[in-house]
Amino acid sequence: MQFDFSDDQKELRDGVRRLLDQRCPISVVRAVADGEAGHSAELWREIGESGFLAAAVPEQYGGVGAGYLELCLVAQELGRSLAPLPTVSSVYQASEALLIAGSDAQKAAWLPRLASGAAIGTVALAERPGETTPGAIAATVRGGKLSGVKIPVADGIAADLAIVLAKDEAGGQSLFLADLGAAGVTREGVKTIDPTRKHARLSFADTPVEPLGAAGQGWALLDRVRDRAAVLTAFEQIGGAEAALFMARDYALQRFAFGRQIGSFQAIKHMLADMYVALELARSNCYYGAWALSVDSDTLPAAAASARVAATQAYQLCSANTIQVHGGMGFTWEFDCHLHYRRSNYLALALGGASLWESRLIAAIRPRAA
Amino acid sequence: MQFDFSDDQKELRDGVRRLLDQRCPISVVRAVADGEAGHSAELWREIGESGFLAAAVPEQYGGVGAGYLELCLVAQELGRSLAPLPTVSSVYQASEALLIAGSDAQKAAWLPRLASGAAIGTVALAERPGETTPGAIAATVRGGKLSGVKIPVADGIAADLAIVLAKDEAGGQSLFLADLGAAGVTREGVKTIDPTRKHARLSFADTPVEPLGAAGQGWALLDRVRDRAAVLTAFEQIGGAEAALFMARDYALQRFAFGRQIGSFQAIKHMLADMYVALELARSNCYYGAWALSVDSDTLPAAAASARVAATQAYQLCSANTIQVHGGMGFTWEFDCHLHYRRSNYLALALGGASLWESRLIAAIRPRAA
Amino acid sequence: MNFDDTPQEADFRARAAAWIANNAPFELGPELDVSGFGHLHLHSVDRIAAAKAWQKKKFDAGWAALRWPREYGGAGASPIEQVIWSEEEGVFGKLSGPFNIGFGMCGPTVMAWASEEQKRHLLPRLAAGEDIWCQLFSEPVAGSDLAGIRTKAVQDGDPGSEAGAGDWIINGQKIWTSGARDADWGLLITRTDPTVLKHRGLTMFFLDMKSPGVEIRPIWQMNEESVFNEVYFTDVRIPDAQRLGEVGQGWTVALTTLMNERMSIGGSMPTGFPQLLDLCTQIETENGPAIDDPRVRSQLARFAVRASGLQYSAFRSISALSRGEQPGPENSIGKLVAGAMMQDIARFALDLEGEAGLLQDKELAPDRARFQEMLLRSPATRIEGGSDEVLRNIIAERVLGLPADIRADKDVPFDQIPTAASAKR
Amino acid sequence: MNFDDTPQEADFRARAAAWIANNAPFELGPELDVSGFGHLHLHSVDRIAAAKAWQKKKFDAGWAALRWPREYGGAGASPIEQVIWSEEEGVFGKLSGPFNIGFGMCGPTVMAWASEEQKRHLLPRLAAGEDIWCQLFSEPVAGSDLAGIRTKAVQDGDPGSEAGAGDWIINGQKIWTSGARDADWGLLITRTDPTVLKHRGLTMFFLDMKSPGVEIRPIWQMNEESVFNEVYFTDVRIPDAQRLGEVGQGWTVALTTLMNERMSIGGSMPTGFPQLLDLCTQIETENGPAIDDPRVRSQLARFAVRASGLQYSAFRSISALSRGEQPGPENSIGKLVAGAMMQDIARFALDLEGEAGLLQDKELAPDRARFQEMLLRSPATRIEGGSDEVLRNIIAERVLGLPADIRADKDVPFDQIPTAASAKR
Repeated sequence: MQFDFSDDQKELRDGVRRLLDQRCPISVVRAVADGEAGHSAELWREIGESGFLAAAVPEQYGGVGAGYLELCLVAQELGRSLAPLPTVSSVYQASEALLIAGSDAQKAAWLPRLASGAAIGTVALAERPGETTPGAIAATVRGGKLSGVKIPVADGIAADLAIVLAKDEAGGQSLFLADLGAAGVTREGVKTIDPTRKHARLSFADTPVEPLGAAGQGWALLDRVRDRAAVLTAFEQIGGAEAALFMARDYALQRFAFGRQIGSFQAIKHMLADMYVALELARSNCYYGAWALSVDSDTLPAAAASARVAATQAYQLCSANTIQVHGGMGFTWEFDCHLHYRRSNYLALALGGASLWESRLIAAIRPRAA
Repeated sequence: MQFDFSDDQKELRDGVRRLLDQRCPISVVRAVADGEAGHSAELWREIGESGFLAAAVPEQYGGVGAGYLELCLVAQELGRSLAPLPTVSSVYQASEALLIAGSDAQKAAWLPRLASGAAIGTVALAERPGETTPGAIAATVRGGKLSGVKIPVADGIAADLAIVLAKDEAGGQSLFLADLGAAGVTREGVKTIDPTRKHARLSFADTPVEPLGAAGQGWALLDRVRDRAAVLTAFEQIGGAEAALFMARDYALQRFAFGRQIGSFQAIKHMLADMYVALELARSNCYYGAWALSVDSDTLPAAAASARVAATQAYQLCSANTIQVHGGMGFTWEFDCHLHYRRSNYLALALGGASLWESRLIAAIRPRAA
Repeated sequence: MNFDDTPQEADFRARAAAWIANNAPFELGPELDVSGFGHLHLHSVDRIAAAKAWQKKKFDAGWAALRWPREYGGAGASPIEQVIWSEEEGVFGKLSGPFNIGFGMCGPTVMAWASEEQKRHLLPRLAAGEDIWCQLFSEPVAGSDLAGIRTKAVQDGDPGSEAGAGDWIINGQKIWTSGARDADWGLLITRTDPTVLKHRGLTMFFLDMKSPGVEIRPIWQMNEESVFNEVYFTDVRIPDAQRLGEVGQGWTVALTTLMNERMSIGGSMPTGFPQLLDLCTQIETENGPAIDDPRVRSQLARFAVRASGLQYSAFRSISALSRGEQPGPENSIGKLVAGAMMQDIARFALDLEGEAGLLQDKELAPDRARFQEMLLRSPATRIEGGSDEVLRNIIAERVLGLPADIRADKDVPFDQIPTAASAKR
Repeated sequence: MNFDDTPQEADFRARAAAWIANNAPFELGPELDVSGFGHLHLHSVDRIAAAKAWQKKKFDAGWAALRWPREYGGAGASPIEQVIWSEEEGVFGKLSGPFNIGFGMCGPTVMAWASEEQKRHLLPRLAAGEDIWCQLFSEPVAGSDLAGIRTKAVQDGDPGSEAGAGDWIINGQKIWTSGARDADWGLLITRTDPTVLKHRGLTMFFLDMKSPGVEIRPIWQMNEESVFNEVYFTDVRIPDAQRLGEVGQGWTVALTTLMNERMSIGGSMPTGFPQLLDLCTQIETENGPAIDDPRVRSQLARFAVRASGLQYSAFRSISALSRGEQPGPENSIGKLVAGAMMQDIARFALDLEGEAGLLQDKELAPDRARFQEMLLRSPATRIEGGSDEVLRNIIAERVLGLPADIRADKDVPFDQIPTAASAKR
């Protein structure tokens, strides 16, 4: 058994980390938070050129064909550095949706551009508050034209391509591929809890779209896309959780109160120990998710949900506690704690919330009746 | 507003406490735990003679007609002293069921004896694992004769009277009053997690019974009984929780490790602070429950469920943590920690578990659709 | 056990209600209703002007500073009358926001330690809404460890000094000062002797916030508000007459302030539970409203008993007040429970809202982004005015009687206590 | 990343599996399957005899003490081979219960500190299942604070002593000694000098448990079992040759023992989750099996990710072992998570079972009272071998690098450290 990443993979990870340390200091994250742009275009171009985003895309579609294990480690580093990039929407979801359901023509048209970062894709799903279920979908395609409103859509301002769930003419729900340069698309930026990953409201009025995958299979395909995206997002989450944990640890070593380092108080020590435990449990679940994703195991639905649930919990805990350890400073805009707090709560909702994934997990591991 | 007990009531409470300090030292509790008897008959007689158990029973039925507020405080002291007595079954449930649903003849026949402790009553409900719901009731009454098996029945070995939920001839479910001295009753002691409040399996084979309350109203009546019993039991729970908290506090003051009182370590201090917080939140909910019970308020269902949920949580927390504070000694049979741990987990299940009461609470406070 | 007023209480309540019905600024009601957690928000009018106007009106009619003696601008009312007033004042009580620190902390300290002349000058102005006070206690290196403050006060010993011999000259920095920008006066704790034990080298003053050398810099908070400030002192002069207590007695004076801080009733802490209950009836799932989902119910019930527990604990405190008892450290429970609960409720609500939970646009988000604001505000609640950890210490030590932690700074002159700076040397 | 054996590992696994298939006591399988948490239970045969028989069989075939050198009765195998063996041995591994302390803690300590002659005598006997060892460390006043032990060892300085000059005479008491009643040898830490610093006055011995003056009293535990014991010493004599390490070096020797304790892989900790999952498919509610209730699902999922997190963490440890790395203090996670989880799972299961959750009769309770046993056993898990609090300290200090707490017992001779007794004076 080698339930760990290989030395080559770890070297790749270190390479990504070095790149991000250099090209994605916190000032780059804050520039996006304070500005209008939905992401750091410069960093996106650079990461795109490096090929890191294309790790899991086959070479025939412009990828580097390394594999999902590599992409998991890339995601972890992106999470650690709070990279203000459209990864969850474009890399983990849109590209994967194309790989799972796209025709050869669709793949050839879009995957190379997504893989290089030349284009940005997204998935447009939610329309109204509450868990998104078939009853909550009103967007409709008639005669190849999509009408409806999707909100919030991650990276909706910058995206070139949207994969849209909508009612089809047969009364089912299907995925459609919308070129966002086409007619009838209106975009409007919306404010969300994480300004480093911006969102939009997308309105479609008779926008030409093409079907993606089989008709009526929208939810089944989406489930498969989300399983993959869940593993990859979970790696962003543990990357972020680890960064938040060590930010708190370093502060606890450096801050003095009552004549001693605050890290010598049991209340702080045990809080940090609990954060570490949550992180390590999540990390182990993520490793298994990465393995299941890399070999397309039957256990992927359970593995993805486990990684997702554990990583969401760990990042939310670590990011909230890092504020607590920092005391008043942790609550300022100037300190970086809140960027992790915001990100953790964004990622917790990005693919459907914790309760959705808890239910998916038990559905996946539920013993069949004898 | 006087959201507190009166001075007279507090004096009564102190009187009960003094009596129990004297007559119910831990040796009395342990004698029941180690023996065959279901309760301490001597203590029962003494408490019965004192009139404390009859606080809420009207004088015409042999009670002292003081009121529920007084009975709540009696319950708190019984909980604090771990009194090995059939209170939940006989005082909080059987007597209340008679008061709510009994005919004049039934009240006259039983209440004076229950009020004085001369007789013991119980409620026989559960038949199989899982939350007890109408589908789980198989016991049946035909021609005034009850057949079926109830397990576990609190104080079923010692009880003279059982109030039994069973299917009636009309196909509904009703309450019946069974004199356990009658024909066809078989009792068998069963081991439970709290040996200081013993249980039995009761089998009925054509046992003569009489209806209690209106036919088909078994569950509605039971709900009313349980609301009252929940408040009273919650007072036992906070009494126990407070005892467990102060047991832990005292040990933390007295035990030294690393050259200091263990109560000076933040891990212990904060654990005890959390216990105190849970206790005080439960206590406040109990006070409101006591008020609602005493004036038969419309808010009783919500108040009872709140008291129950909060008190269950507080006692379980305090009793588990008191073991943790005591370290290895807390895990011995010789120390008293486990008696609270067992009692807290028994009381948590006695009237249906936490999940049942959580659901009842929300049903009671659920805003009505506009 | 009852919820009835005594005859006197009922009479007071009726008079208060009648006066409020005739005088309150009802036009501000809707805005006050939705004013967020932790800070008074008004859009149609200037919040300070509105606050001062309402306070002045109350003062003129004898409803201001209820519990203070009449000679200091108060109404000589009982603690329970104060509670009844608050109940009747309802949402208009939010208008007192800018004066809360003055009434709750600075005023009582002035009352205990200032000269009679000062009290007769300062307190009625505060009661009438003419002066706003702030509290200059916390420093960058002294938060939970408040007695570790370093702002220096040195007495001008030069008899020929232009500005005035005996003045104190202040240099240093305070932080987390709520309302500093609106304040007329500040209650300032300083270190006058760093060579003695930590708690013995402190001295308290009150300070005209318009003094030369006072610089206020707003702190931009993570929730995109700016209630807190930094206050810098550069050679700020304070007349010796504005000293409260003896030189070196500052910690004792500060304890007056802190004890009064804790005595404010914790029951008024919002938890977000009623709003969550509403949300759960509005959010639809495949199987009807969320409130009918067993998972939601179970979690709601756990929140419910904490919310009702806090509310009924407040009733217990009010009852104690009504009997003439003083609330004690057990009131620390309120913020400890409510802070964590607000954070948990916010996360739970966002999860229920699904992806729409991300939205922070008031126009687009469910319930006008109430829970998103709560998510971003609640971390401060768990820190300000005593962190969760400090509150647990208070409960453990002052309520349960557990021993204090071992002190590394005990029996050591202040300037020899280890610090981050000394550790680097 | 893969779950495949290397060719060598596959070969070892095949040989182990084949030998086990031909030799294991399959007749005990069903009993071993249901043997409860924390202790080997057998009804049809004597548990010690069964344990010794299986150990001897393994020893004779070269499968005992796998990682020990051959000259001490071991098989010279690698860490990963030990893991593979355990996987293949499966339920029969529970038969090693009585030897676990010997193999896991005492053996390695003897190996590191005893004379060559002693090692060649003692270790093969342990490997062959001839001797059972116990660990005489904890005392009533020294639990988490192990170095605070007070059992006295005084050297017999009388050259004319009948029993033998140079012998050590032991007086005192140990507690929580698992398996003391079955043990042949005990590893004993004593205080030989109370006037020096706490960690410097300790000396380690091994002791014949049948020596005169050793008295063993079983402890009746709250879960109505008696695995732990008290051991009293009254003028017990130990030859100086049975000293391990120098006089005063006992703490260093003890660290060998404790480090080996921690190195046992935490992933094998049961959590009760698979059993809970089963229960949730069996318990019926009004709306079908409990597992379909959203409340149950949500809670189950939270347990599930902790259980799988522990399992996969064990895989990570095994992978590290397979690469030749040593597991470190991060393994403390296992018991910390599993202990609390067993307690939470037990309470959750009892709640699901409704009033039947009260039943502790194996014949009557759901799932043979498994969760009731877990409820009553789990509090010990959270204490024994390092309490939750000690484990959090270890993670904070040794994994995260946080500073130790301030020590009241530092730089103080042992006999001047404050104790409960000294506080009363």
